Amino acid sequence: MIQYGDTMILFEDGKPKQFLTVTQGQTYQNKYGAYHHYTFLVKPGEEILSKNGTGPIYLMTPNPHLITETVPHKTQILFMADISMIILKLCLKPGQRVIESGTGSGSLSCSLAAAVGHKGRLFTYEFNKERANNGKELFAKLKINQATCFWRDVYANGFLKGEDTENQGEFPQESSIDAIFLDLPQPWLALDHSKKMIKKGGRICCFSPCIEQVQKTALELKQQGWKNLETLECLKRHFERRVKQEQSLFDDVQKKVCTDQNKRVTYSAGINQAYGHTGYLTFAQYI
Amino acid sequence: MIQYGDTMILFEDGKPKQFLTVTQGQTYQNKYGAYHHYTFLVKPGEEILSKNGTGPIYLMTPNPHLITETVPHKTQILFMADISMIILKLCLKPGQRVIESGTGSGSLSCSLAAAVGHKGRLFTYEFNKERANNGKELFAKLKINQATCFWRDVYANGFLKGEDTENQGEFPQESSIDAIFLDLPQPWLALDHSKKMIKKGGRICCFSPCIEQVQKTALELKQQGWKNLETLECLKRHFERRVKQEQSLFDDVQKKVCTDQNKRVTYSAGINQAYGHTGYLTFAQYI
Amino acid sequence: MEIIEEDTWVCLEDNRNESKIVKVNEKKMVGWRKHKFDIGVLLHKQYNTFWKVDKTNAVVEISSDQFYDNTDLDNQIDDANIEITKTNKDLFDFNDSQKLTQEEILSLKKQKEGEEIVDEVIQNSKTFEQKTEFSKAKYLKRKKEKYICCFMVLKTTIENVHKTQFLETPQKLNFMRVDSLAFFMQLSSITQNSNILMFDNANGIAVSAVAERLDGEGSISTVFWNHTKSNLRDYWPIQQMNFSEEILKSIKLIKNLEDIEKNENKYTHLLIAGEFKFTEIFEKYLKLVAVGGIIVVFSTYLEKLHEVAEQLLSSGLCGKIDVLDSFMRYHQVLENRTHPKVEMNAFGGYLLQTYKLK
Amino acid sequence: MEIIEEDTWVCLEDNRNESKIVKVNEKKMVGWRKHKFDIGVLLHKQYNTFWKVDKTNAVVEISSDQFYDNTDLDNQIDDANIEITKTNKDLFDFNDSQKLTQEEILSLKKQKEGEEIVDEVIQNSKTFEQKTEFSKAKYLKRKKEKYICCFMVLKTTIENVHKTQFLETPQKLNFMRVDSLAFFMQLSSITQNSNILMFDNANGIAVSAVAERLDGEGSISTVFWNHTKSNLRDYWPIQQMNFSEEILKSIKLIKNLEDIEKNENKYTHLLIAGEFKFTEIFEKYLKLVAVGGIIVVFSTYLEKLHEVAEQLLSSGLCGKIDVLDSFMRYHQVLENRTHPKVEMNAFGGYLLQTYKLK
Repeated sequence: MIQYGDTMILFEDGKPKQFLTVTQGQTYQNKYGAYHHYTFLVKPGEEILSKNGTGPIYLMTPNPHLITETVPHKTQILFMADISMIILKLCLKPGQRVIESGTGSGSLSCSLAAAVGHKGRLFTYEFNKERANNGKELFAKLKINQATCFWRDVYANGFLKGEDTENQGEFPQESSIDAIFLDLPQPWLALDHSKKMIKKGGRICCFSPCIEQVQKTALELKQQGWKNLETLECLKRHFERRVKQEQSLFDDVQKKVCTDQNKRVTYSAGINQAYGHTGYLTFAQYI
Repeated sequence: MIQYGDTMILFEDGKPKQFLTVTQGQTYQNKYGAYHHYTFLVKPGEEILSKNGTGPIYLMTPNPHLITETVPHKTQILFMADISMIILKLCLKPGQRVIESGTGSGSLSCSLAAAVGHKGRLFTYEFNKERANNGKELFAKLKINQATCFWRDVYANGFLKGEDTENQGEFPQESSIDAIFLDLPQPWLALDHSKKMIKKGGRICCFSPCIEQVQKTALELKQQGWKNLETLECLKRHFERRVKQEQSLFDDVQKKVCTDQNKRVTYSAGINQAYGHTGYLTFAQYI
Repeated sequence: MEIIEEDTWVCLEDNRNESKIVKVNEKKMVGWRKHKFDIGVLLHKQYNTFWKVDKTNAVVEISSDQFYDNTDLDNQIDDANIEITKTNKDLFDFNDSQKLTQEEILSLKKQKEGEEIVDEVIQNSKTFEQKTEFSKAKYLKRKKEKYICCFMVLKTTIENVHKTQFLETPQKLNFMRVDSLAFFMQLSSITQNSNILMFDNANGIAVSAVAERLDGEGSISTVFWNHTKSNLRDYWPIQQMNFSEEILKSIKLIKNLEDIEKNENKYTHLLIAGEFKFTEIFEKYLKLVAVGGIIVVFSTYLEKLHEVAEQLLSSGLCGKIDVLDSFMRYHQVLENRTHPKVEMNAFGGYLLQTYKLK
Repeated sequence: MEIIEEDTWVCLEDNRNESKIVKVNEKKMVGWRKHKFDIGVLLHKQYNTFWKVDKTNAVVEISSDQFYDNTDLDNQIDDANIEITKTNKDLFDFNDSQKLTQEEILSLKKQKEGEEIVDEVIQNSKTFEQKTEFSKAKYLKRKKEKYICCFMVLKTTIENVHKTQFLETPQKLNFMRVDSLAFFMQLSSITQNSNILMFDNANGIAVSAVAERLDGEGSISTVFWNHTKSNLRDYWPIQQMNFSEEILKSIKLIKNLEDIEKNENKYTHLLIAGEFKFTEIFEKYLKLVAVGGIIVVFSTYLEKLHEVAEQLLSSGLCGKIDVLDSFMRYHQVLENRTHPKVEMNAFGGYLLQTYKLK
């Protein structure tokens, strides 16, 4: 049952729309009308109607996939296709310890945290103070206790506990990390620091939009002795149903002969608009 | 009707297999038996049976698409996807004059020649003597009279009539060419020569497998003042029909309840093996 | 040098990499990009020249340098939020703070040339100077695209006729992406003296491509879906290609379906571009295709080609049936910023090809 | 440092970038790459170590440098015929002319180590010296792959368990490419205390991935197609993952379909990986899914997911239905030779995801 204080994902018109923290005394308003928050104390996913009985909305339990679709973002974020590959190819599993930099919108962070579970740890570093704070708030709101967000320039200061007193919480130890993910403009500048943190056998992934970044990263990875390099790109495409009126060519000419009148057929059609590129993922292992 | 001396494309097991020049007194032999060439004097595409009445084969009129699928090649050749894009985006049409280098297997040459038609001209240059001769033979055999093949190092000698006395036939004039296609290891070394040949408004296309080649080509094109640069890649994928036995999950458990017994359904399935890369096509216009 | 003649269709390609196809006549007013200008100015001028719409909406010739200075055709930066800087600190201030009001800009438009407006807008941006070099370039590009209207004049080609329509309303071309059109042509292998039966409901883009290749030496009998009573010239791609009388004569518009069967010789090609009930076409007309003839079908829907494949297979009349689609992507090639373009059309349609062997 | 224990499955990755998954026991003979060797040598050794099969078929430890010297994992040159040289003159002599006969090489194999054989083969190549630097590197790579058998020992992971099987017989995984498996997991969003109903006929690769994520904290009721009488341990991915007893206990193999309906609570997930008659599953079991529950279906065939989408839509019980596929390609990143890999698996399968809302 949903409780006051829970942050849920609001589904409107069948799609995830926004985070919503259920709060005593409040009202949610949309084009269908008003919804008292006390009507939200139902099971996640149950239909909730507005005061005037229209516009069903739903409050869903936040999960990694929904968070990615809902999280507010000012800059480009990592989407489902890249996130899926990162988690699978970093071989994440419950109980592991993971580093991420930068935190960005927190979209990937939530998926990483879910993959290592409540027994694992996510240490995520963000250069931009506003975004670092966003990250902290997001984790608190969604009760992702295994994630810690640091405000830090990792090129300069790496991942270990340092002088910067702003950062609270447990820092990771050297050679204790199972996997590292870098989404930085110049990932090669953070590889030295990464090597210090990674366990033997651990894996790294660097995300970069441009091939020149990939080339520099790969070169630096090789020089530092990382092994088993792989670079890939992964794009997703969506399909929709399209209803067609199947009309015979001959109907038009001789108005009388009409074989399958008004026959409606549905086809699978590709949705033409898609991301042609997000970035390249470069994986390596520390042996 | 097919005549003695015609070079046709032999279809075996429903697929193009090889070129075959119909010759008086000869016999073609395959796993189904022997076929006298005099039985080949039928309409193109008509069923031809072996002496023992089995293994239908077909002799098809060579066309650009079939030539690409049939031409013998020792090195990588340009395939249908790239060829299609080259012809469309170079805006080739009947009567135009086109330059190609290198000739390679002649696979693209035949398509270029078909696009400019018998009123047009194709000048194709090949560095390797053996391949230049192959090209000449191919054009003769397939009666592609609008194509001339030269044995030439175009980096050093360009496209104009020069000192090399080996090369026969009409050479192209300066500023007379509508379109140029370069499939060379270092296309940027042939751009100066290309600029000399191209008409105002004419187009060029460079094919390169590696992105570094594309980068060098693009830089040189810009420096030389070519305009409207575009780089693209195009891959094709094939589908096949797959017949499935649709079995109910419940058949297995309670052997008696069997809804659609032996229902056979065909689905479209993708053929997994495909070329993930051939090369990048870079287009530019000379304004 | 070829000159633009009266009544000729030309392609205008602008500094946003968009295009428009217009017919050039004396005193012909054209509306584009919120401007209305007299395209008649282009009469008797050369192709591949450059033009600008000035503040009085007059069309004046400019140099190629002036044009390319206001465009980004060769770079085509599309990496909306991709930056390589040492830090990404600045990214948060991505939105422009402009001191000029909308009204001020509107009144500027009447008084000044586009280049001058861009200068003023930049001078009144509170954030321009703090931007990275790359952000500045992108900002400038966007402002130039917005306030400066210039274009080059090109001959119409299948490629730019297709592109112009596809950008605006791809559904009018049945979502037939440029590579599918290219494949359609290559798989059809049109040669001289082909005798072609076509079904095209993509407003005639495929018919135009085939007709151009045929160059008047052969014939095309074509059926337009739901347009059986129209005149050939009503189909804009065919008009826009400026075909010669010879080529136009080679295209026979079928108004009465019975005429299809009255053809003297068998058809060398049966080509279908777009959505019809394919099965009824093959049921009725497959028999009219000559032995060795080529069959090509384009569709947005794989299921429909699957159905055709089943039908042709069970007819026993056709050779290997190929069904294919393609993946096509443009790339941005810039120093240190090379990557596939973010904007992509992910579905180009499907093609079926086979040969009639009996 | 973790040690390889008795009865543990490990992944051997060799110098051709191929892999094999084996169970380590004392004196356990394994056949691979025409060698037969005792894998028991690995017992009580560390993971991420390197090994070579020598001429006597003994497995001996080597250094990481020795291993990577004989492999090309980090380069993975696949550009069969791509060369950037000033000319392409040499391309024609691409085939090797080898002075050694097959018999001589065979007898060498018994007397010498792989590295020595590679040396001899190169010395007896008539064309090696004329090759370009790049061709030499490729030639060397191929010969090393052929004559030297070395591998590293890795822990098994969902990724390498999948990869090993997929390379050999993808149909056993219903052609579920690695990205489809990754999408399947992300779309399923498994969390603690999930109560999952699964249908997996892909030999349990999806069940393994789900079970690993669940980590014993929740339950999976799984139906294997046509394998209703088998034991859970008969499914190799589940075995190979070396799951703890806790995890194994969370997987309940449904042997009697009626047990599906006997579950006390409603299911939080209904996940299908591979070919079943989907419609009958939803007809019968959709009602067992809790409100807010997640439904994910993987199939090789788009048409089948289309059918499911129609069914779920008309049931009125589900939210937005997403149907998607993906494009995935590996890239070669080498100085002056960067390009997408030529070898590609072009179809990874299709996925459907939706939420139950009533």
